[in-house]
Amino acid sequence: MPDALVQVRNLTKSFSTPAGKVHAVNDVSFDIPRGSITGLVGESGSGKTTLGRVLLRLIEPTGGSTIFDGQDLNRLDARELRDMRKRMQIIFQDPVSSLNPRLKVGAIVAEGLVAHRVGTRRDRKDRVVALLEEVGLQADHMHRFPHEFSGGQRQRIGIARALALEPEFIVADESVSALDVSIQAQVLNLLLDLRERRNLTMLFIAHDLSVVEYLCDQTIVMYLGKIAEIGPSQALYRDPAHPYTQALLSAIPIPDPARHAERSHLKGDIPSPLSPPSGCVFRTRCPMALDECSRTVPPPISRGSHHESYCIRTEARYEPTSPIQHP
Amino acid sequence: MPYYLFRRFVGMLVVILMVLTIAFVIVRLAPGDPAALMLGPEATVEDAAELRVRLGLDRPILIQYLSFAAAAFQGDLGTSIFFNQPVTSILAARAEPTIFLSLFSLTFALLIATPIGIYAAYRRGSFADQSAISIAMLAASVPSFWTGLMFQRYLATELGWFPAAGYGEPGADFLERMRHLILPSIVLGIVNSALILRFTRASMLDILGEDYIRTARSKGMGERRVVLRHALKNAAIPIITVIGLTFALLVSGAVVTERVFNIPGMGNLVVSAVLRRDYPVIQGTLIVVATLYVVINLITDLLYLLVDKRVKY
Amino acid sequence: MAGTSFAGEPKFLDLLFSRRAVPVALAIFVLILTLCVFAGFIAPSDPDRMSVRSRLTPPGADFWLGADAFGRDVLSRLLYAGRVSLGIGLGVALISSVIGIAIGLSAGFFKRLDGALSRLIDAMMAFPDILLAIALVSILGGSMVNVIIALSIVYAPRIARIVRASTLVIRELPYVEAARALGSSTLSIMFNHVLRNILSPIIVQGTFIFAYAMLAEAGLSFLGVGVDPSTPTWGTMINEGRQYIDQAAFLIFIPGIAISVSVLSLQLIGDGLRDAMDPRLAKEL
Amino acid sequence: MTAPVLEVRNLTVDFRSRHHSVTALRDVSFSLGAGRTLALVGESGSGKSVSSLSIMGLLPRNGEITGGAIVYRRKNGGELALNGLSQRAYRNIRGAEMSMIFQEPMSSLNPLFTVGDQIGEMLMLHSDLDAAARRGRVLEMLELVEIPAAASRLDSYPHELSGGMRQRVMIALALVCNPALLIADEPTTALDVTIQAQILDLMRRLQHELGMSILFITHDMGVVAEMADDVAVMYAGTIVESATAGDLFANPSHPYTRGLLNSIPRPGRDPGQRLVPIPGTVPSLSAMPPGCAFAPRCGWAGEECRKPVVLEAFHTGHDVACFKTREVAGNA
Amino acid sequence: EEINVAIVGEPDTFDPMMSTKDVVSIVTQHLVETLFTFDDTWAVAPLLAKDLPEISDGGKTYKIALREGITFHDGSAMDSADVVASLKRWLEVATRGKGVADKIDDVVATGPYEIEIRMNEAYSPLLSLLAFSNSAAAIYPEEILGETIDQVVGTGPYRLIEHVPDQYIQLGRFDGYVSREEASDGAAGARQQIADEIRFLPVPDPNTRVEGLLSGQYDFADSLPAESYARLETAEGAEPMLLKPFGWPIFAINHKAGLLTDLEIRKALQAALPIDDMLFAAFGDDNFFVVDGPLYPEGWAWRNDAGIENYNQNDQAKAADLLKQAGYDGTPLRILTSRQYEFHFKMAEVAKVALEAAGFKVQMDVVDWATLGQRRNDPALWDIYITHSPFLPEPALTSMYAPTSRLGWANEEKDAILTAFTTETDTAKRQELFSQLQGQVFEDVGFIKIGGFNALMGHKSGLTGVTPSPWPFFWNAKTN
Ligand SMILES: Nc1ncnc2c1ncn2[C@@H]1O[C@H](COP(=O)(O)OP(=O)(O)OP(=O)(O)O)[C@@H](O)[C@H]1O
Ligand SMILES: Nc1ncnc2c1ncn2[C@@H]1O[C@H](COP(=O)(O)OP(=O)(O)OP(=O)(O)O)[C@@H](O)[C@H]1O
Ligand SMILES: [Mg+2]
Ligand SMILES: [Mg+2]
Ligand code: NI
Repeated sequence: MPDALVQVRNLTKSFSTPAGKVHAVNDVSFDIPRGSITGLVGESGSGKTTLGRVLLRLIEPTGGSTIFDGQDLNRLDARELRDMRKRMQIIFQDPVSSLNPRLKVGAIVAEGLVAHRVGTRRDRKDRVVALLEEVGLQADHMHRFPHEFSGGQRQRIGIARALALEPEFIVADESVSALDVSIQAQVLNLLLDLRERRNLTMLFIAHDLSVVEYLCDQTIVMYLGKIAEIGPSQALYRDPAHPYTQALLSAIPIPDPARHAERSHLKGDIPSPLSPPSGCVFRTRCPMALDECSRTVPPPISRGSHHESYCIRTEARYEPTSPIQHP
Repeated sequence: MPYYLFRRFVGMLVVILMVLTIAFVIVRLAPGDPAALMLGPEATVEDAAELRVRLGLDRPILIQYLSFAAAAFQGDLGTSIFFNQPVTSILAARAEPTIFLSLFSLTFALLIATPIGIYAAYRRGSFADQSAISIAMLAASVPSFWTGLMFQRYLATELGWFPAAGYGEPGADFLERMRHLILPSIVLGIVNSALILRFTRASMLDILGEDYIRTARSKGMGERRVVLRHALKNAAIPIITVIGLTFALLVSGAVVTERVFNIPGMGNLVVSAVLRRDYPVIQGTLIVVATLYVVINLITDLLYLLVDKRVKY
Repeated sequence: MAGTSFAGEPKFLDLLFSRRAVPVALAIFVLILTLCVFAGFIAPSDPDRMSVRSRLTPPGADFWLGADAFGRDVLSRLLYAGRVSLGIGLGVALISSVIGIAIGLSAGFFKRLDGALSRLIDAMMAFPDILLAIALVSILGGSMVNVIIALSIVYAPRIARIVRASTLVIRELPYVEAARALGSSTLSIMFNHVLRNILSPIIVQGTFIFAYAMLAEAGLSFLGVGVDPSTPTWGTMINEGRQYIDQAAFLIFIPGIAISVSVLSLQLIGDGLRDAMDPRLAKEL
Repeated sequence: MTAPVLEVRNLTVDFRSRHHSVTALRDVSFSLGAGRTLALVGESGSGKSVSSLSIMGLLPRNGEITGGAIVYRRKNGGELALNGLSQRAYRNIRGAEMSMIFQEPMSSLNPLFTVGDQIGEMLMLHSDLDAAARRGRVLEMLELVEIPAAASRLDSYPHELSGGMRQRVMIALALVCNPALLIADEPTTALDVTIQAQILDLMRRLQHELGMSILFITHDMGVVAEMADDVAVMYAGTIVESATAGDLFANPSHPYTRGLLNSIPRPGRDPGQRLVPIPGTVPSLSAMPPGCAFAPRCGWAGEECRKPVVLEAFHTGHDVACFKTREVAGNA
Repeated sequence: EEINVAIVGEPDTFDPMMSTKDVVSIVTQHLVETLFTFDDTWAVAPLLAKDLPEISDGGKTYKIALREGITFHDGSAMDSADVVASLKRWLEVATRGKGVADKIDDVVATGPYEIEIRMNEAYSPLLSLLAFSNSAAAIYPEEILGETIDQVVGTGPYRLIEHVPDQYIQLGRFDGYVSREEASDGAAGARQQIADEIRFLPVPDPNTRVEGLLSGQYDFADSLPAESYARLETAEGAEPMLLKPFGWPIFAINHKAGLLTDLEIRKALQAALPIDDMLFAAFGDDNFFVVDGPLYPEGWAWRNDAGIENYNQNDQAKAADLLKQAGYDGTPLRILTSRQYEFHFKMAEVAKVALEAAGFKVQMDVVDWATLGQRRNDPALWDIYITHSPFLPEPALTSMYAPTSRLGWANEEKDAILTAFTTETDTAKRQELFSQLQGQVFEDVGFIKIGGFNALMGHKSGLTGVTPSPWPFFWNAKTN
């Protein structure tokens, strides 16, 4: 891929819990091209957040590496990592818990500047004002506390905080999931504006496939800690190769009574990450699984330019059986 | 589960070891020479030196600590300076009144406080609720010895309803001894009911705000059933643990109450021991009481596991 | 979708005062505090001045709150004693908070220390408070400073436990992660994010410890192992007054009421603070 | 159209607090026809849950119905005014004739009772079945809601089930007494899309089989389109538009409804085409603008919008609360 | 029938030789007996001895005949061997015994029921010492004697049945007891075993003793607070019992080290003390104290007026002058006291105020009694400690006169008087010598007697046969 800002290579993270080892992210590799937005979708518990965190080395990976602009993050020592933090940032899902309720908005936005001793107190104040205005807030908001804002405004504060250090790369973890649709659109537009203005590279984590399709250039579908499918959004949405992607897409309720989706029914729930199925992790819910699926871990199979599906049956397109007829 | 039990058990042993260490350190902080203390004012310097050797006080502190801890784990807590008897047997002789005093006052507190706490939570904001918490808070604000003195004076001496003090005459039978514990149990129970009432109310309030209570109501069941079947069972879990925690409160209260009512329990013993400078007894009481606390809390935690199926280990 | 109404969120003080008892308690406590702090100006006489012949005079024109067994003015003594009692309470609340915060933060923040520190906390908490205080005071000797030290040792683990528990929760919150992502140092995270946010539960707990310490001081004095008896405290006043329960019951009633009222108002204030700081209750109101 | 099972007329609900009281619902009216599904949509805080709780008689203690009427038509045909009904009388129909599914499948089941117990309890309250018969019926229900290995799940505790399973249990619980009216308050919001799809399918199937009427609450226009026969759109405590689903999606006539539909990213739309967000935020209940609550965010708003606005028929079966309806619709 | 007696604390031993504590005396006098005892007028009377001794050789030889047919609680008979062995142990281990040991050459059995004490100098207080129940010359069977005595076996009218520490000490009638024939007279004469059991209940808290007595739980309660007098008087079932006079509070002075080694300062101290106020504050009620200077109260043969003009001066101005003369440099005067006895503490509080008015800098060291017991042995730690004593039948039983006491009060003139006093046997001459000694106490400020005070005890209505005493006994007691 041309000019990848972030290269994720065989990234693995498992947590030891009293109940056993949780394989949250399992041998994941992909590239994020500079200046593009990559979407990461998957069901709850599929490892999206964990991937976002190990990728930034906010938690230590169990294996694999992230190469950021040519530098392997896992080789950096604590000081180098702190310096590197200026270049990559994260925005969180929950607009309530991601802002310290005891700090004023000004202090929240300026935190990164203070941590890296950027500028004088005055400079920082000016920067904060500029940032607030950039995300659509007002200068005098810096003297208020987070609880005096609405959800959408809080999310903007979080974005301003992330932008303060002028990062090149941002991980947005479910940054719009907690917002009402009318507000969500405002924030999505803001993110698009920012990308245009600042040439930001972004990893956008979401569980809402429509949002990802709308926003992202490239989409990654995750299932149980592994990538199921990755590809340019347009290609992936138009021509989903992995049965899981197909099922996901067909499960999206479409806001149009005239266009009832034809459902592909997935059986059961996502298995426990404590004991993922052997071979292809999706096979337990896959309507077209073969015996072989339990034996081989599927390799990436190309479906076009930069479009890969991790399914040995990628050629055999799954035709959904139409479920119940509506009156 | 067995692994969990094992881990908890090991954890408990570590805490008990810590308890021993703290008790050892506290008493070692005491100024003066324990040997001279044991021998009393008339002892000569040579006598004291000889005793130091006999007690092992001349050895390095670490060795002393190790042998102390080793002995303690075998149930030997040293010898009382004042009584010249093993601390364990002295404590054993004082256990009965303290145990029953604690049991009675806890029972009293539970009988009074839980129903009121539940009712108060159910009718929160009502006059009954406000009065219940006000009274509870007041009860927790009055020094318990003050209450004790008043009760002793007016209920025992003036009205003669209860024995004023003591633990029955020599040879008194069990019932007679217990009769002497009624009034102190009430005094001690008052403070505890205050705590348990507030705690019951609080956890009941939490539970009553839960989604599944709304589900229960949506089933069309009566309020009584909602509260007593669905809420109480859930509220009981935190209440069980708080009962374990009140043990320390009970013992603290027992120290004062036993003193007021001259009940020959461990609380009274420890105050006397302080006045007599009987350090081994102070140390022994600290260790025994703290160990009991640790064990009781382990038991309540395990009870918790039995009742609450959610807890994972 | 979680709805948060932002403009309608009640203000802290509104919440604090939403229970009618709280402002009253606060007023009473501040009054008591002021009277005691300015005892030097307010007290009608020297608290140590004796006129033995007027001993046990009941409250009246000469002695507003009566005279004690030495013929000392009870009101004056009450005020001066209050200074000590409140001082002990406050001292214990402050010192135990500082120690507790230090231990709790370290345990919550540094995994390596956590095991040992939380066992230490458990072990300290296993000793009943009065019992531990008695043992410590008997060994340190009974003076105001030693009583404060002993009670601080007793109560610090309680704070430490709360601090540790909250630290463990807060350090996992997204805003702490955000701070780490920004490259903030551990120390600045500890103070700016963790400590700032657990301050309110600590203040609440501190108020309660203030109250408990005053009760404990009285208990220690009652048992004869408290502050050295020539220093008047409310506890020693009750203890001295005990003997005159027949002739001069006011001698134990007056300091008893002083303690109870102070402790009660502190507890009410603590409750009020807690309610005001608990967002769940805030919603319910 | 059949006779409505449920009719809500001018329902007004206030919440008291020590200092002030707020009006959470203002003149809310809608009706639910027998065997139909009415979706109540709206953003967070618009009053969807308060409406459903008012119908169930489960408003929190500081909430009070201060106006309007809720009329429920019983299975036996009799009409029952639910507002002002005694708690005792309410108890007989709650669970038996109308029941409710909540948003949070995690916390809506009592953690200390088995699934079988909790469903069985419903039968104990509303039927004469003995223990064995109850168990049989519960098992039947679990199978009906497609819980695999239902027999072994009877004695499971809620924490042993996944979110989707729990929501199925909630549905079984709600339906075990064959209610005529099912209120589902965001039953799938907490679930993943694939699970949501399963549950929505299940509910539709059960409605066909059992024939109850459903009041379906959601904030997701997609789900509305999937599920609803009729739709009522709520904004800040009032209904701003109500119509059949087809009509509403085809001719959204209230500026808010239109804004809502425009701000949703739809699958398959042109890349790069920007969404059209609604500016501003929802007003808080304690600071409602006079007149139309949506006016401050509305591009069409004019002077008259400061006056109180009511829900009026725009055309048959399609009611809108807006002075500018015609302009808006014409602009479509 | 049993008698329940509330005492102030737990005796730390049942061997009265080993302790000078009052609780020990009170309990053990029922268990073990001495050769002599005191009658109602504090005159020495025979107990295990047949009669008063024959004193010969200028007061240096005491021949003591023993009663026959006395058995110990273990059933063995008492003979001279037991007595000799017991007395020898007394001389070795008991505080008071050790005090006279250097004057005694030997104790020998001169017959199965006769012994002789041979001394190297005359020492007139010896008989009183042998009669005293405090650090008592108790008689044990020879076999049980050792460094410590585990099982107390005596000849007393009661024997120990059970001891539950801090709970009770249960004594039962000793059936083998042989009482004296004479009529009861104080501790002397017949000892009747009316009660089947006597139980001593340690009740450290004075208020609890009062409440327990009033509620009928105790038949007798020792050492009650003066404040409860009125309540006891009006109460239905209980009566106060006043021991009048009981004893005298003392400010003991450190002559070995510190501030008060200077006579001027001692005099300043003496001048400054407001005795009236101290006593009034301490005892509250005129019923309970007398402001009385002489070392012995009204009615005692030892009473005299020597030196009492120095008593109760209450003159802080004079004290200030004296301090100035002495060149007092503001070194704090350390008063060591405890609250075990509330009146000690109260006197100290009042004294402190007056002393400060006179210009002293005062430091109060309020410690518990046990600590006080230790600290006072170290002259570096105190200037004054506060104590009290009952009026003892023999002045020489008060150790403070002796230069060897922990006060270390020594001056040539006084020491000469003291030696003369203890060797003199003639009563009239001894009284004269004592008045000289008393004069020294005031002039050289050896220690300070504050006054006289009474002790309050209480008993259930209907309890008879108990005489007020610092060491009340219950063998003649009867309840109905
Ligand atoms: N700190 C942790 N300790 C143990 N397990 C963890 C931890 N963090 C995450 N997990 C587990 O790892 C798996 C992946 O979690 P993750 O939060 O990355 O999922 P997600 O895709 O972000 O889900 P969601 O959509 O719910 O946010 C889950 O099973 C989760 O329980
Ligand atoms: N117990 C209560 N006390 C005071 N106000 C309340 C109470 N319950 C709800 N409200 C208010 O009533 C309004 C409507 O709330 P409701 O829960 O019905 O919203 P909703 O549409 O269900 O939102 P969501 O999508 O978040 O569930 C909100 O503004 C809310 O703040
Ligand atoms: Mg996540
Ligand atoms: Mg809702
Ligand atoms: Ni349909």
